[in-house]
Amino acid sequence: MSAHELKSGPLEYRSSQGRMNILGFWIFLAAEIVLFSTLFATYAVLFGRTANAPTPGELFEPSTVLVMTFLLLISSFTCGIAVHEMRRGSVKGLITWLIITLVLGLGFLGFEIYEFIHYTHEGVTLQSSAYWSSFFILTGTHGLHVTLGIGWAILLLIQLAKRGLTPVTSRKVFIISLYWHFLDVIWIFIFTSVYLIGMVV
Amino acid sequence: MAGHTGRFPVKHVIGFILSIALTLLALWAALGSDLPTVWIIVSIMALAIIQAGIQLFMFMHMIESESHNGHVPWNMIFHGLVLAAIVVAGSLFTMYSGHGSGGDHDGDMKHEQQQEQHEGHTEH
Amino acid sequence: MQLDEFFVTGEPLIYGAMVSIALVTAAIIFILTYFKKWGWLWREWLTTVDHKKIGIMYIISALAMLFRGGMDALMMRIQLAFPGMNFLNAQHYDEVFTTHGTVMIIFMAMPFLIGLMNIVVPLQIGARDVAFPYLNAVSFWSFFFGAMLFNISFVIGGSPDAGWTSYTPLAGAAMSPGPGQNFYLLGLQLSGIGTLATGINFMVTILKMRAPGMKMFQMPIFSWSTLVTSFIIVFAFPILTVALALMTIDRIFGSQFFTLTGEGMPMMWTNLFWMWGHPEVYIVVLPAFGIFSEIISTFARKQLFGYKAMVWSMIVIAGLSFLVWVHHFFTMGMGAFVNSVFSISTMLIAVPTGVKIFNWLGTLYKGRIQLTTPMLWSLAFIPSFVIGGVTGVMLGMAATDYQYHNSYFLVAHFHYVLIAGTVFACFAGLVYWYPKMFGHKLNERIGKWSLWFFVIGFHVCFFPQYFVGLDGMPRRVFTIIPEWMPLNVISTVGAFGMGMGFAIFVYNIYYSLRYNEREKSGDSWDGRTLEWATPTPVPFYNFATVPHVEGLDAYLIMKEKGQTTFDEANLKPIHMPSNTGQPFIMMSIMFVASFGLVFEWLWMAIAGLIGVIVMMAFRSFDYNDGFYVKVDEIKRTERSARGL
Amino acid sequence: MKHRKQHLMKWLSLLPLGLILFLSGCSELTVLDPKGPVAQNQKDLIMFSIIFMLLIVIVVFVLFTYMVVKYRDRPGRGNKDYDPSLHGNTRLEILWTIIPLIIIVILSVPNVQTLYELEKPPESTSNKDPLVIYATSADWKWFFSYPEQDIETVNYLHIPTDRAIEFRMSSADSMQALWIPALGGQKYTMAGMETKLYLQADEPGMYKGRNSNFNGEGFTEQTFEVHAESEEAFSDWVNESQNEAPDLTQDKYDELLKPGLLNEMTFSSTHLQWVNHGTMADKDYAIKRHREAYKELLHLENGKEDGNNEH
Ligand code: HEA
Ligand code: HEA
Ligand code: CUA
Ligand SMILES: [Cu+2]
Repeated sequence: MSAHELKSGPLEYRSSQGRMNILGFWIFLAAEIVLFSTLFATYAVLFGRTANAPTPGELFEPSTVLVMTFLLLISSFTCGIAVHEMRRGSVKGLITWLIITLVLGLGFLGFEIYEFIHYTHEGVTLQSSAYWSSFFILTGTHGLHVTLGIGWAILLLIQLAKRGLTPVTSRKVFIISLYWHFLDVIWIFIFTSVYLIGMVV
Repeated sequence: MAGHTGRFPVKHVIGFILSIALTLLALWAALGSDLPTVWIIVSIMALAIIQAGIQLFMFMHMIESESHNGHVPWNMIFHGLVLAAIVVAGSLFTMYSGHGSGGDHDGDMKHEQQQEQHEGHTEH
Repeated sequence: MQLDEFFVTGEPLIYGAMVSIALVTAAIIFILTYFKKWGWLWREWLTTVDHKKIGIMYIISALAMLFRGGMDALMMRIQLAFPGMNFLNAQHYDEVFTTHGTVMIIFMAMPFLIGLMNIVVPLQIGARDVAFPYLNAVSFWSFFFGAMLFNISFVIGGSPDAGWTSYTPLAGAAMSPGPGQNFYLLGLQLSGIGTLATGINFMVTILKMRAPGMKMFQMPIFSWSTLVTSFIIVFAFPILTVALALMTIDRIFGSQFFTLTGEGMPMMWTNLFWMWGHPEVYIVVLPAFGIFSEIISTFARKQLFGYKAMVWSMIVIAGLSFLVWVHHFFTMGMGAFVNSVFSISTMLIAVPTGVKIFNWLGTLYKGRIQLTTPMLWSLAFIPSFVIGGVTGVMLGMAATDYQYHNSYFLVAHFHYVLIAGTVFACFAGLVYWYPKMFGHKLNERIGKWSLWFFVIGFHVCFFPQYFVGLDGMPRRVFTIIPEWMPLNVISTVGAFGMGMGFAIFVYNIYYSLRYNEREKSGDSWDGRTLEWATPTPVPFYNFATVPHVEGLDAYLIMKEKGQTTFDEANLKPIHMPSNTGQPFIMMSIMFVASFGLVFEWLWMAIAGLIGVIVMMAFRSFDYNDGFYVKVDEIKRTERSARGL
Repeated sequence: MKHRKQHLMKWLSLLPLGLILFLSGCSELTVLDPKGPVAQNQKDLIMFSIIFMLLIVIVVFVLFTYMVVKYRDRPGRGNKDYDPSLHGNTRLEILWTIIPLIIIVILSVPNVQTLYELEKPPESTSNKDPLVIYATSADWKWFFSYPEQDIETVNYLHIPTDRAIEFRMSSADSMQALWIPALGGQKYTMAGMETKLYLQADEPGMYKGRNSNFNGEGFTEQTFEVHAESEEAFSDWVNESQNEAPDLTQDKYDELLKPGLLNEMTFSSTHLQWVNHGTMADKDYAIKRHREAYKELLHLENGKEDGNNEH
């Protein structure tokens, strides 16, 4: 169906299917913004409704959150480097940086799981109150996205190892890099409006 | 774009340093400074928005002529953010106007007061 | 769980339904086996990624849903005309209006329009398929299985009964225990995913796959309406996704978003529901506007009047549609300021809508109006919709909405816009593009009978409801006081008129299949846009050679110049996607997962979800890149289709 | 064809005509036959808006009829008056943008004004303090508490005429709405918050009130009667109730809260002593006590439990 194949430029943009997939993914990300903003809106509206459970200020630990934030920020950076390597045509560089990204992502997830378990021990769960429901679902949805991203990237790594850089694999890598950066953007807002504000107010 | 083919990913490194700096700044504003709460919230939200912009423009290649997608990605993300603002602000606006949430036994309370009550919210 | 809890029991109506469902299923299985059609069904339909076939499947499903929703409507009307007969008791009445509303909006109106978009849009913009054919099949099957899931609640587990709006805390676990409400949540969720994917798909298709030369402002207006609608879908559906998920988690996993306990906030559901719900009503009316525009321009034999204004008014409507949601709960007590703001934003929508109405009238001006069936549906739309629209503006005046809200005045309003807008458009569009889809027209004479029954029945049914509403009759009551009886009886008569209209319409499909002559040319109505440039039936690759577009009404220009889409000298092999059973399989696994979640059998839900993830991983490794249609084959197909 | 066309015209011209006919007989429709200043206010606004809507409808219908009749492709019309090149007119576009916009502005002004007025007790009786009644909805009945009079009623209401009533509304469970169409528009009742509604009756009489927001099986029957009577008759009723009605105990109240239908009842004390459903603290009062009652699906005989609330 594609008439306009390009001869130059980044691989992922050469086929018209590649360009369309990337555009479609941008549109999907716009939808994801609305999805997360609905969760943020719910969180904001339910803020303070902790019922008899502890308040966020009592539970949040700045150090854990900071470590998580840095893990994700660095992983976003290494993911950017991975795409940079891809555009230089280096499969090895790409795979290496992508793996580093995933390890950082796993680290983030580990801390998040630790955090949730910790809260459960402190006596707050999804069921505790409206506030805590919205907290767990907002951060949990982000965490779920990270998990899916990791699984997806692993599939991609296998394909990269098998096929090397083609218009199709590079398009896939580019798309997952968008996804990964996007999750970082969401986290910035979680960090700010959930953790920082939760500790301030 | 220069950054793509060169050896050193200048743009990414600058973006990275900026985002670390902004994060630390936000952390300081929230926990270290003694600004009034409202100002803390405003300023750290502003910092978050700047940082999101860095990700979008410096990491995510949102505007790249090679993509042949024109301004569409930018346009969609922009509208996504507008919608996000509508959803968040609109929800707070409607859910906390008029009847408020922390209605007290005194039914005569004005709605501004109720709103404050809600924000404090410890008495329940 | 006992078997007698699993199946709904104790009602002759439901036993009847079970028996008829079993019989219909058995009959279908028998016919397919007897005529050895299983392979055909699989190859031609279940695995197809062809936008035209997917569109046809959408429309057939939507017609079935119209039948189901219509049966619900007739049951309600019978109950209200003869409340003493105890045809339905309170509980059943509640289930019936809930399923009626949900089925009509989510499983009838949207899929019908999406079906038409699927068939028409790629043809109109000169594309060979949508941008993501595989995803398109996924969308269809997710809608289909979502609809199935919702509909089986009738016989298994019990129907939802909290209204299509499902306000909490009523719809929460405490007050609506049991699987009914879960069916609502998961049925909508499943089909909602598909709708979102459709939105993305059509945006990319329209933005990236237009025929060479076709500028945005040369696009046929129906394609424009699809683009704008897709935009609304992309931004509105995630809100629904989240709202549904939150309520599901509340009900199944005990969170406290919309509960009365744990300081939950039930009215947040109302807020989120309408943040999606209001844009939703424009999702179902903008494509309708597009269809009417095409038809009115075709049969007035004139270019659409004020094309640019028509496009911009749609864009403005889309923008405003996200700023008015509060008008559905003016009575929640948010105070005068909030209500004033949303009151004004609501009424503002009248302005761009008015622009559209007057431009349609302008298109008729100095035209040569041919009163074909699709044109009559479109003409019937204009005055009927204006009545619905201006009463909408009355509802938009918050100070008086306190009196209209939750009354039959409101019921009359939304049926006036939904039926005169969406349903008329579905009929008009189906009749109009029918020859493109099936190779023959629908019979005009029978078509007009069906139209008059439906249109007159419609007014007889819903016009009195404005007055009974002003007399204080609330919606969602299953029995009424004597003062309201006369108007309700009239209303019921009208509903049966619509039923007759629909029945005649269905008969017409059968009759035309048997007796109507086959189309010889692809240009059945002397059309103006590119879908008419293809032969009928349309070859699976749509265009042998893609035309170069030079202006609005591209095919009209081509006809003047004597061009066709079969330029024998310039044929090239055409790349097409391969059929695949993956979307069907993936979504049937999703169905199983959702079914498990409905009954809160987590093992089943988890197993199903793992199945879906495995399918997605499988797809990730699937490098099948489609195939090329050879020039010879194109030549052969085109020559036979064009009778050369 | 011609015949059918005329049919269409006849039908279409019938619509606005029918509307006018209906409206001239409108005094029979409850909402358009107000019995108090609030409903009067709303009725006036409704009539005001209907005039504009009718105007719009008539303009569109006339234009529509003109176009369809004049430019129909009749046999023998040929190409007379046919102009396929006509495709727009900027002046007209501006015209039909501006005029609706002006209409919207004209409608908005009284609308906003009325919205603010509705938040306050009616002007006409501002010399008297409003009578405060706590209206509490519960599946599927109404409790009306008169704190000053120390009376509580179930499913009926007595109010004095010519005095504003200030309803302080909340719900024990599902979201409901208090609507007395003859006296004015509705507002929702919700657990854990308080909404306020001002109504007033000018004419003595018996009016229908109900819950208008769907809340399950007993919804249809969740109605009540409003007895609007002179100040003297009202105090008589108050005295009588205080002397004759039993006290409302918490046990009794909890029993009544259970989902179901109730007859009219009167008590000489109010539930406000121990619970105000309009506060966050008491938001889950009913649900905590009656979780089980909700869970066992209620099966009312056709919506009616033994006895009904007519008397
Ligand atoms: C196709 C679907 C559709 C469409 C197009 C509309 C269109 C409009 N709707 Fe409607 N609406 C619904 C479907 C739709 N609605 C549904 C389903 C509900 C109820 C859901 C539920 O509760 O179950 C509802 C409920 C609803 C309410 C809530 C009422 C309540 O619950 O109390 C309101 C209130 O403002 C409203 C307003 C409007 C307005 C102002 C328009 C406008 O867009 C109309 C604009 C059109 C015109 C005005 C006519 C043409 C214009 C002119 C000729 C120009 C001149 C006109 C003027 C200057 C006035 N609608
Ligand atoms: C697109 C949306 C749509 C459509 C097309 C319809 C179509 C119809 N609706 Fe519906 N309606 C809604 C959307 C829609 N409705 C919504 C959202 C609600 C609110 C639900 C809620 O409160 O939660 C509602 C509520 C609603 C009510 C109010 C219920 C209540 O509040 O108590 C009523 C009552 O009259 C009604 C009637 C009808 C009728 C008579 C039709 C007719 O047009 C139907 C016509 C179609 C048929 C009749 C087809 C069936 C044909 C046959 C079965 C053939 C055989 C029959 C014969 C030969 C007679 N609808
Ligand atoms: Cu509380 Cu709405
Ligand atoms: Cu709306």
